[in-house]
Amino acid sequence: MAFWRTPLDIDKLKIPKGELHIIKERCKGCGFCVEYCPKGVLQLSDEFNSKGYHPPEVVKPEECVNCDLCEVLCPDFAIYCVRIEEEEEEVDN
Amino acid sequence: MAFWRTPLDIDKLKIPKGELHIIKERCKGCGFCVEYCPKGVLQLSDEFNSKGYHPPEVVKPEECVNCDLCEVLCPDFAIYCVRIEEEEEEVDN
Amino acid sequence: MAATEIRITGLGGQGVILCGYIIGKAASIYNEQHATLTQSFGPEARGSACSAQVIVSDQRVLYPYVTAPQILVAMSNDGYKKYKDTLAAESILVYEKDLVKPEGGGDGVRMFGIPATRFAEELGRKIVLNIVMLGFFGAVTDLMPVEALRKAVETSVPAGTEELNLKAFDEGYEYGVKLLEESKAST
Amino acid sequence: MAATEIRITGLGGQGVILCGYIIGKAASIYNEQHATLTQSFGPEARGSACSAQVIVSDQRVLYPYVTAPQILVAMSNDGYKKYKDTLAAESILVYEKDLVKPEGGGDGVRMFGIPATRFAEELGRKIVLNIVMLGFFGAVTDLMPVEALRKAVETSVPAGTEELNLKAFDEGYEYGVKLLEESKAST
Amino acid sequence: MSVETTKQVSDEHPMEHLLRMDRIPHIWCSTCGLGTTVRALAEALEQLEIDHDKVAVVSGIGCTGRVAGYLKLDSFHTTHGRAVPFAMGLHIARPDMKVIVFSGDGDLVSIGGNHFIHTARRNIDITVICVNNFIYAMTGGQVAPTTPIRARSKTTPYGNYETPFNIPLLAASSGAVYVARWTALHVRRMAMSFAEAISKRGFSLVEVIAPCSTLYARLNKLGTGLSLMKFYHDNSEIRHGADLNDIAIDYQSKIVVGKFLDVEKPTYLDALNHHNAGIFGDKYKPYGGGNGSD
Amino acid sequence: MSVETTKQVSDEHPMEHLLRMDRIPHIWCSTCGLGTTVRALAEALEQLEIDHDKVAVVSGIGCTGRVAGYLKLDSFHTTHGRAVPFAMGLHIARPDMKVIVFSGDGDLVSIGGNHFIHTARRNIDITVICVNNFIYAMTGGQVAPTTPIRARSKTTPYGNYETPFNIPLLAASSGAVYVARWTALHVRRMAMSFAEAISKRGFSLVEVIAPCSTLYARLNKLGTGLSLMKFYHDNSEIRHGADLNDIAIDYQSKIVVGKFLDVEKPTYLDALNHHNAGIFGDKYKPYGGGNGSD
Amino acid sequence: MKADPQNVLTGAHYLDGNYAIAEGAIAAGCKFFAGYPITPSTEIAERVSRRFPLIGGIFVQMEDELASMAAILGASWGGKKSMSCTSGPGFSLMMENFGLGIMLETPCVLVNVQRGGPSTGLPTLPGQADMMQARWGSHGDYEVIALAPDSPQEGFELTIHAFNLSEKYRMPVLLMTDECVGHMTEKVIIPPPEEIELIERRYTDKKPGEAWPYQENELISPMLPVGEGYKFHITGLTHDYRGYPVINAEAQAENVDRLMAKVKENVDDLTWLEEKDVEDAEVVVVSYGISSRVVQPAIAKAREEGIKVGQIKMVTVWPFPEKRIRELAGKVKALIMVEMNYGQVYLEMDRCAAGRCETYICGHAGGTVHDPGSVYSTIKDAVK
Amino acid sequence: MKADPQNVLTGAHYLDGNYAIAEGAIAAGCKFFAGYPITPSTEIAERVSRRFPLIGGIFVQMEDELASMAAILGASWGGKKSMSCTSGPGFSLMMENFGLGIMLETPCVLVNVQRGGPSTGLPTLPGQADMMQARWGSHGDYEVIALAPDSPQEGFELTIHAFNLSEKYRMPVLLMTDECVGHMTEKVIIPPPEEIELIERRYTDKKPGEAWPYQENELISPMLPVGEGYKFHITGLTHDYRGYPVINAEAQAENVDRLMAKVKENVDDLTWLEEKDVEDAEVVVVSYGISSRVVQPAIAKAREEGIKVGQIKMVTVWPFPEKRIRELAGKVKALIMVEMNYGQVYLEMDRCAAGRCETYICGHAGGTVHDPGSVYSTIKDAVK
Ligand SMILES: Cc1ncc(C[n+]2csc(CCOP(=O)(O)OP(=O)(O)O)c2C)c(N)n1
Ligand SMILES: Cc1ncc(C[n+]2csc(CCOP(=O)(O)OP(=O)(O)O)c2C)c(N)n1
Ligand code: SF4
Ligand code: SF4
Ligand code: SF4
Ligand code: SF4
Ligand code: SF4
Ligand code: SF4
Ligand SMILES: [Mg+2]
Ligand SMILES: [Mg+2]
Repeated sequence: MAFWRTPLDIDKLKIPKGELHIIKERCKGCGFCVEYCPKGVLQLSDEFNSKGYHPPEVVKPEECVNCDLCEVLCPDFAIYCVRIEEEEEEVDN
Repeated sequence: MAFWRTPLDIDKLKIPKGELHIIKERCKGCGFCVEYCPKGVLQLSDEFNSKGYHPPEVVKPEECVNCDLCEVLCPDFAIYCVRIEEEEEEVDN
Repeated sequence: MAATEIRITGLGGQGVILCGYIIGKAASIYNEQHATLTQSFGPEARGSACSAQVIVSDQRVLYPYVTAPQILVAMSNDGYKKYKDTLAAESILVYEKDLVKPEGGGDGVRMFGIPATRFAEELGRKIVLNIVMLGFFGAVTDLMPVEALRKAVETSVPAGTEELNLKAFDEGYEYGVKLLEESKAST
Repeated sequence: MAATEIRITGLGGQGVILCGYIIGKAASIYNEQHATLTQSFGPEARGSACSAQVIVSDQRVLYPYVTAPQILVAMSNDGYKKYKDTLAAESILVYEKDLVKPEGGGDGVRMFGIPATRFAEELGRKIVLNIVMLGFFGAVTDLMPVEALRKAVETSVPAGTEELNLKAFDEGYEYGVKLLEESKAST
Repeated sequence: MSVETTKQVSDEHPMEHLLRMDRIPHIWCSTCGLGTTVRALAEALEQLEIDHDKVAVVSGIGCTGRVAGYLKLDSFHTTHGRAVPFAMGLHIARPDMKVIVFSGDGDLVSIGGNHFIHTARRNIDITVICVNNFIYAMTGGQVAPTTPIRARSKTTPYGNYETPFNIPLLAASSGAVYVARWTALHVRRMAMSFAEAISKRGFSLVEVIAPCSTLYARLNKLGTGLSLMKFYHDNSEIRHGADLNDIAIDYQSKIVVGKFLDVEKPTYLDALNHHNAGIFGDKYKPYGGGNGSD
Repeated sequence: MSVETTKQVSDEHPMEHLLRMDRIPHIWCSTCGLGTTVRALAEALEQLEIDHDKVAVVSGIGCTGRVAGYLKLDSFHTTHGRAVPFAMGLHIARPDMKVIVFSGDGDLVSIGGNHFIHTARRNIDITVICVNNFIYAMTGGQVAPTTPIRARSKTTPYGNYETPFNIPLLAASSGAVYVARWTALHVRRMAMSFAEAISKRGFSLVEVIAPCSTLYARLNKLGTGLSLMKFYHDNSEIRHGADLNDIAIDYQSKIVVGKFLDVEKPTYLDALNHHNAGIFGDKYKPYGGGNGSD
Repeated sequence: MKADPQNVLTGAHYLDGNYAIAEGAIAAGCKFFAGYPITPSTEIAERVSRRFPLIGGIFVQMEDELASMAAILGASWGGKKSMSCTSGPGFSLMMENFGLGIMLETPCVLVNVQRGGPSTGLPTLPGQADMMQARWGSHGDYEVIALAPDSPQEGFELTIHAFNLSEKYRMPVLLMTDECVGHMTEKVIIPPPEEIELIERRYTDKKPGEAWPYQENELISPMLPVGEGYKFHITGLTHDYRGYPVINAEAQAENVDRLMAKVKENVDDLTWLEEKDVEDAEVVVVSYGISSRVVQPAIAKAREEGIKVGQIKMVTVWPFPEKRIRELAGKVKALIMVEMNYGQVYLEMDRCAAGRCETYICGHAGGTVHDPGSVYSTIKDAVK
Repeated sequence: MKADPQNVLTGAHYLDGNYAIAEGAIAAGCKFFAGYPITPSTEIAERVSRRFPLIGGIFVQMEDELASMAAILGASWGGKKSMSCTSGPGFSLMMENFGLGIMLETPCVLVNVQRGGPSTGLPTLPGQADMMQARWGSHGDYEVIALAPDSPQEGFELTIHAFNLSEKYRMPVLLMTDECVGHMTEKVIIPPPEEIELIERRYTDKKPGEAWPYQENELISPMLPVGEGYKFHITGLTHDYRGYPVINAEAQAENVDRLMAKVKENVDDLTWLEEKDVEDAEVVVVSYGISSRVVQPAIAKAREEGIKVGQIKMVTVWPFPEKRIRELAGKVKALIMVEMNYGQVYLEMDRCAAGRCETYICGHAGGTVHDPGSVYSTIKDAVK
């Protein structure tokens, strides 16, 4: 099966998609992720966490390109993005 | 009499002459004065001072141009040169 | 009167320390009492929970720390939770109604809530929340003449903001007076 | 034998300290005695007068400083003058004949001079002056077997200069032996 | 609301293996830039494919100084200003390890200034990350030797009038071989610089301009840390190899960032080994530290 | 022999009024360059026509540090490395006075390095004269942060392998407004630089390369101080305005001397007064120190 | 001399201890403050930096504590009353130049707002464990003067007293307070300037050429002003009356003897104790600073129970009031030292008790003031 | 463990105290020396710098003493036996990071070759006036171990002992000597390596993830090695067994109690006294270092005259041998402390005597060792 794997350069052409994980209790509501998401995927929610901050919420999940910028900017290790490889799986099958 | 003083610019043309004063007991025989006297006026003597150093002696008194270099180089404040104004005095008379 | 121990608790930025400062100043400068203010410092206080403690007394305060407050002023739920169990019997809880959810009043704790944030927002400056609380505190605790507190507010807030703050104080105070009357009426 | 106190004095650069070091080493390492060497440090010693003190004893030396030397080795007149009055009665003065001018020998001080600088210059290295003095010292003081001193010279001078230094030592030593014989002959 | 694609439970953040999770959440304020800087270092450590067992981090005292307490590495929280010489001792004892100093601006170039210039001079093979927030944050917001002229602090209540240091220039003039500067917003480039600096043999410095929201921003009425991030966005200019004399930072004006210096020079230990080998020849066994068990 | 024109009695040397004659002869070795440097400062003070009552000299510890003890000025022999901050306190208390720091290389840029860079950064209006003899002389000849590579010292018995500081570069990078370097042989130019530096408003540095005969010369078998003077004669190159990056000093090779930097910048007190006047307007009385009686 | 009205914020204020100390310094005429921030002392510097510009003072935040200490010495010689403040770690760094201040006989004031130690310890919580360091922290033999305020009010007053003593004895004086006092806010009454008595610097009345920095046979010489032609020399080396270095044992004895005698011969003048109920006491509680407050409820309780407890509050901790303690030791059953450390000043008390009474240390590691209960139970132990 | 033959210059040598200390360090396996020159200690560094290159050690001359102390801590955590040396002024500068060493529980050795103080004092002449600074020079409460050699031979031996104690107790150990011993040259016998017993570093036998820098309920924990995946954290802040900061009074008590207990509970192990003629003594002369030598002629003289004088030489000065002194105080007429200062360790002796015998201080300002005559006359005074 490995034989039939799609070559990597073709894989690269695909627009990656991301699945966001927000660890709300850790978030301090700084808004860095919201401000700098190139795709406007996030916004601060109205919700309070127990420290009194508004964690972000995902408003345009389908837009997320798994660029990880929200993750690397987050000073509180409170958000990260996992790549969803749907299409690649299809090819592999 | 002041009236008849030689103008200063003329005075300047004269080659100044210096009278050397060596404070032997202070000298540490470094030889700076001897080495850098532009006119070779000085040499280290054979004499010892009480600290065991050879202070300089004046070997060509008439050559001294009162440039003060020996004085300014001496690290022990042991030599200085005073200008002798013989010729000016003559004019004044 | 014996010493009264007061703890004010809330979040950084709510003006918790200033609140304690004004109470202490009112008592000691404008009411001829003694008042010692202490506060929790520390990096752990960085932006999160913070608290101020005041001991008001007719004699010199010797032991400076609050151990079992007769009055707890709570501007955050976290702070309330952290300290509610230190409340002495027969004590008073003064709290911000929208931020703090008191859990029943065992041991005869008298509880007075005020939506101070809303009052403050209505005054156009959320930052005067603490002064609203203070006016309310003045009314419901009756620790000292209200004029002492007002004076202390006036001389402690940034120059130029006196009027706004006094207004905030008065609103809190009036709300407190009304509440007291109502509760008297209802008992 | 009771402790013998020795002071070596001279100018910086004459090898005064090494001289003391060799005497101490000879006594303690090669002659099974105890020897404590101390020296005057200090900015005041910068390039000018300096001195080394050795106490040689069959017992452990307890008090480390020399107070009344039985032997003074003088390589400069300044040093001689500074210390001559500390010489104990019946003591020995060992001096460089061309540099030091001893002023009479009151109190039965025995005096032995050597033109060590000249010897050293003849050996081609003025720097071995101190070792010439040391050989001479060995002869005229008879403090310990000359072999101990020779051994100490050999192991203390810079590698490669052993031969020269031993030669210097021997010349001084022989001069001393001769002088002693002469003086014995003359008394 | 998009609950479908978002697991909001507390599962594992990809950097958790590099963090002391038993100490998270950290003490840093909301919108403080420090966490982002730490995240970038974690990123760099991931990129480098080095054994994390062989990386140590040393901090002095300050908000930044707390970094050592959050990174899951051999980590040392020392005294104010002395992280650099402590790190130097550690490096010399274990030259096989990567030693990283994480220091605040005050820690590094105020009280620690002497060690900074001397360790750069010796070209000791450590990496120094300086988080410059223009202020002494931990102690409550006093002026730092980096505070721009006119900025306020608790000890310059009417505005600062002392010229601040140009840290990259100071490092380079003292002998550093790698010097870069980024803002907290340049998180990817920062991580890349960290990786380069860690790989670099010799004394490397990366200055990170980062927001202190609670003190610097507040005392200067500049908004929150997010406002400062936006300011960096609008006002920083990448200029690799910039003349170090031209990159001083004025109050709320342009911030030149980039990699300014990357030169080769023998490290302290290289110089020592080279020199001693020349003197002692075969008798000399080059010093390489060993694993510390000797 | 010329007894006629030479009074050999101990009459008065023209600089005696500037010296503590009750402490002369000084402790410095024969052929040490320090005395010449002091002489040059005396020369400068004469040239300047300033009131010598209003000049103070501050030293740390070292052979050079002893300078304060020989100049007949208000003079302070402080602790090792701390002459600069002591001088800064003195200057701020008495801005009407000229405060001169006379420090050895170790004193100034090793233990005192932090104060040096910070005081330059603040552009405190003092003059610093650094006698660089490439060694720690007073303590008996250990390596200094100025010792050239390969030179021997008591703690680099096989030769030095640490890169030394380029002191003029360090001063300039830190903020000094006047920077010059001379050797002890350039006695007249040195005096002129001293005079300029003392007149200059702001932090000025003059580095003087001077022979330490007893330790540096001896440990390196370079002869006496006179031999070093001859070496300076043959190997120094006057290059005013030289690029500061090009003037590092290698072992027994060319020494670039000259006036390297002379720029205008507000001094610390000027900046303070200017700033405060801007803030407080007429209420502010410019700080000028007074005579210390307040 | 009286305080300068310009400097004095006469009136009743609600201030924390650190601010009160700053006001004390300003009232005392301090015009130069060099410092380096450190919790829990920083508010002193902050207040000074805010207050100085309009009253002609200069605040400099130095690069470190070493520089701070050196700068205040330089400024003092320049004629300014000068000061710094710090806490444990910075205090350690200042010790070398504190010694220089002692050696040069330089008036100035150094405040240590003590926190928990050792090392970085507890930056935000109180301690009193730098007391022996205050006495012995610099190398060599010397004596110190150290005062300990128990409140913001005393912070204000003792700072003025510290400046006065520093001028009178021509030496640095230590104000040893702690985080609790430093960060505690209380009423501080600042009197009118004419009620604030200041000791001004004593300058020589001799002419240049006749005056030396340490006049022969004078215990405390007047200072020489800079810039007035005295052209004096001073050094941290052992020196003679001229200020010239002399490196031998005799000069050392003369120099150091005198430095120590300045304090030792004036212990009576320097001692400041506040005694309460000591006359009939069976047990006396000795303490200083904040500890001397928190012992009072415990003492009161014991007294109520009929235990004869007295109290001594040491306002001056160093020099130690040896005479009084020796005297008391012969009269009482026990002396109890209460301090926020493991027994530091206690050691001196115990020594002076010389076995003539029992001694107790009621101490702990710091981080909080004493719980009155622990003091009470030590009292109970002592009378058992 | 035995010493490494490569390091040991077995044989009889004629060495000064400083060189002997350097040889002791090398024999003990010291491989990292960071220092800053200062008279009269510099020869230690000079010898080390000459000896290290061929035996795999590294000598660094640091920019100052602050850096030196910090660097030896870092190197120690890196696994090297490390050391520095200094004298008074540098000792003052090292005190902050000495405290860090105590707090982090870092083995290393610090030598102070004492000169006359305070301040720059007498750089080239001896003193013993940094003894109380050794005990109390850093801020906060802590205990120290300090040894005092009386000769080059002991300089060699006690340096090894100091390294051993530093490993055993996991803390910095002080070797307090003085200019006289440092600059005095005598025979030093260096034994063969197999006769030199070394205590090596104890590392944890636990696996990463299970081990903490300060194991719970252990007085002295084995260290964690760097670079082995333990990924431990240590801090100068008050901390728990994990090495994590905890800022409250309880953590403080636990942390500092333990630091002090390491020494306090092992005073018997640490005490090293050499007693002579004490059993029948009426008067005992107590001293340490060079002073314990120069008292001997005076004691001998007094003994000859029939005065029953004994001697105690304190090889370990800190912790103070409280038990033994208390015991003796009950038996003798007087205790005399002889030290080159105005009475520092004397204060502890006097305290422990607790009035049960008389105590005398025979001290002076330093600059020279005691004249035996002064000791003799103190003995005479004491038996009067
Ligand atoms: C010797 C010493 N002096 C002062 C302090 C107090 N102190 C702690 S952190 C700090 C400065 C922090 O500033 P910076 O290094 O810029 O770090 P930041 O908090 O801004 O990240 C100071 C002065 C200390 N801990 N030790
Ligand atoms: C705190 C401290 N550390 C070390 C010393 C010892 N010490 C005195 S002078 C000196 C260095 C002298 O070198 P430098 O400053 O170059 O002056 P030089 O003697 O060469 O003129 C040192 C290390 C000291 N006095 N104080
Ligand atoms: S991964 Fe990128 S696109 Fe997706 S939410 Fe984060 S920042 Fe936006
Ligand atoms: S960046 Fe992190 S802390 Fe900030 S809002 Fe987003 S999730 Fe919260
Ligand atoms: S004054 Fe000039 S010419 Fe005359 S002796 Fe001196 S150096 Fe020579
Ligand atoms: S320069 Fe001065 S010290 Fe040197 S030889 Fe000439 S007179 Fe003597
Ligand atoms: S005070 Fe400033 S630097 Fe410190 S954690 Fe808060 S925002 Fe960050
Ligand atoms: S040791 Fe060197 S610097 Fe010191 S006085 Fe002698 S020659 Fe000059
Ligand atoms: Mg900062
Ligand atoms: Mg030098």
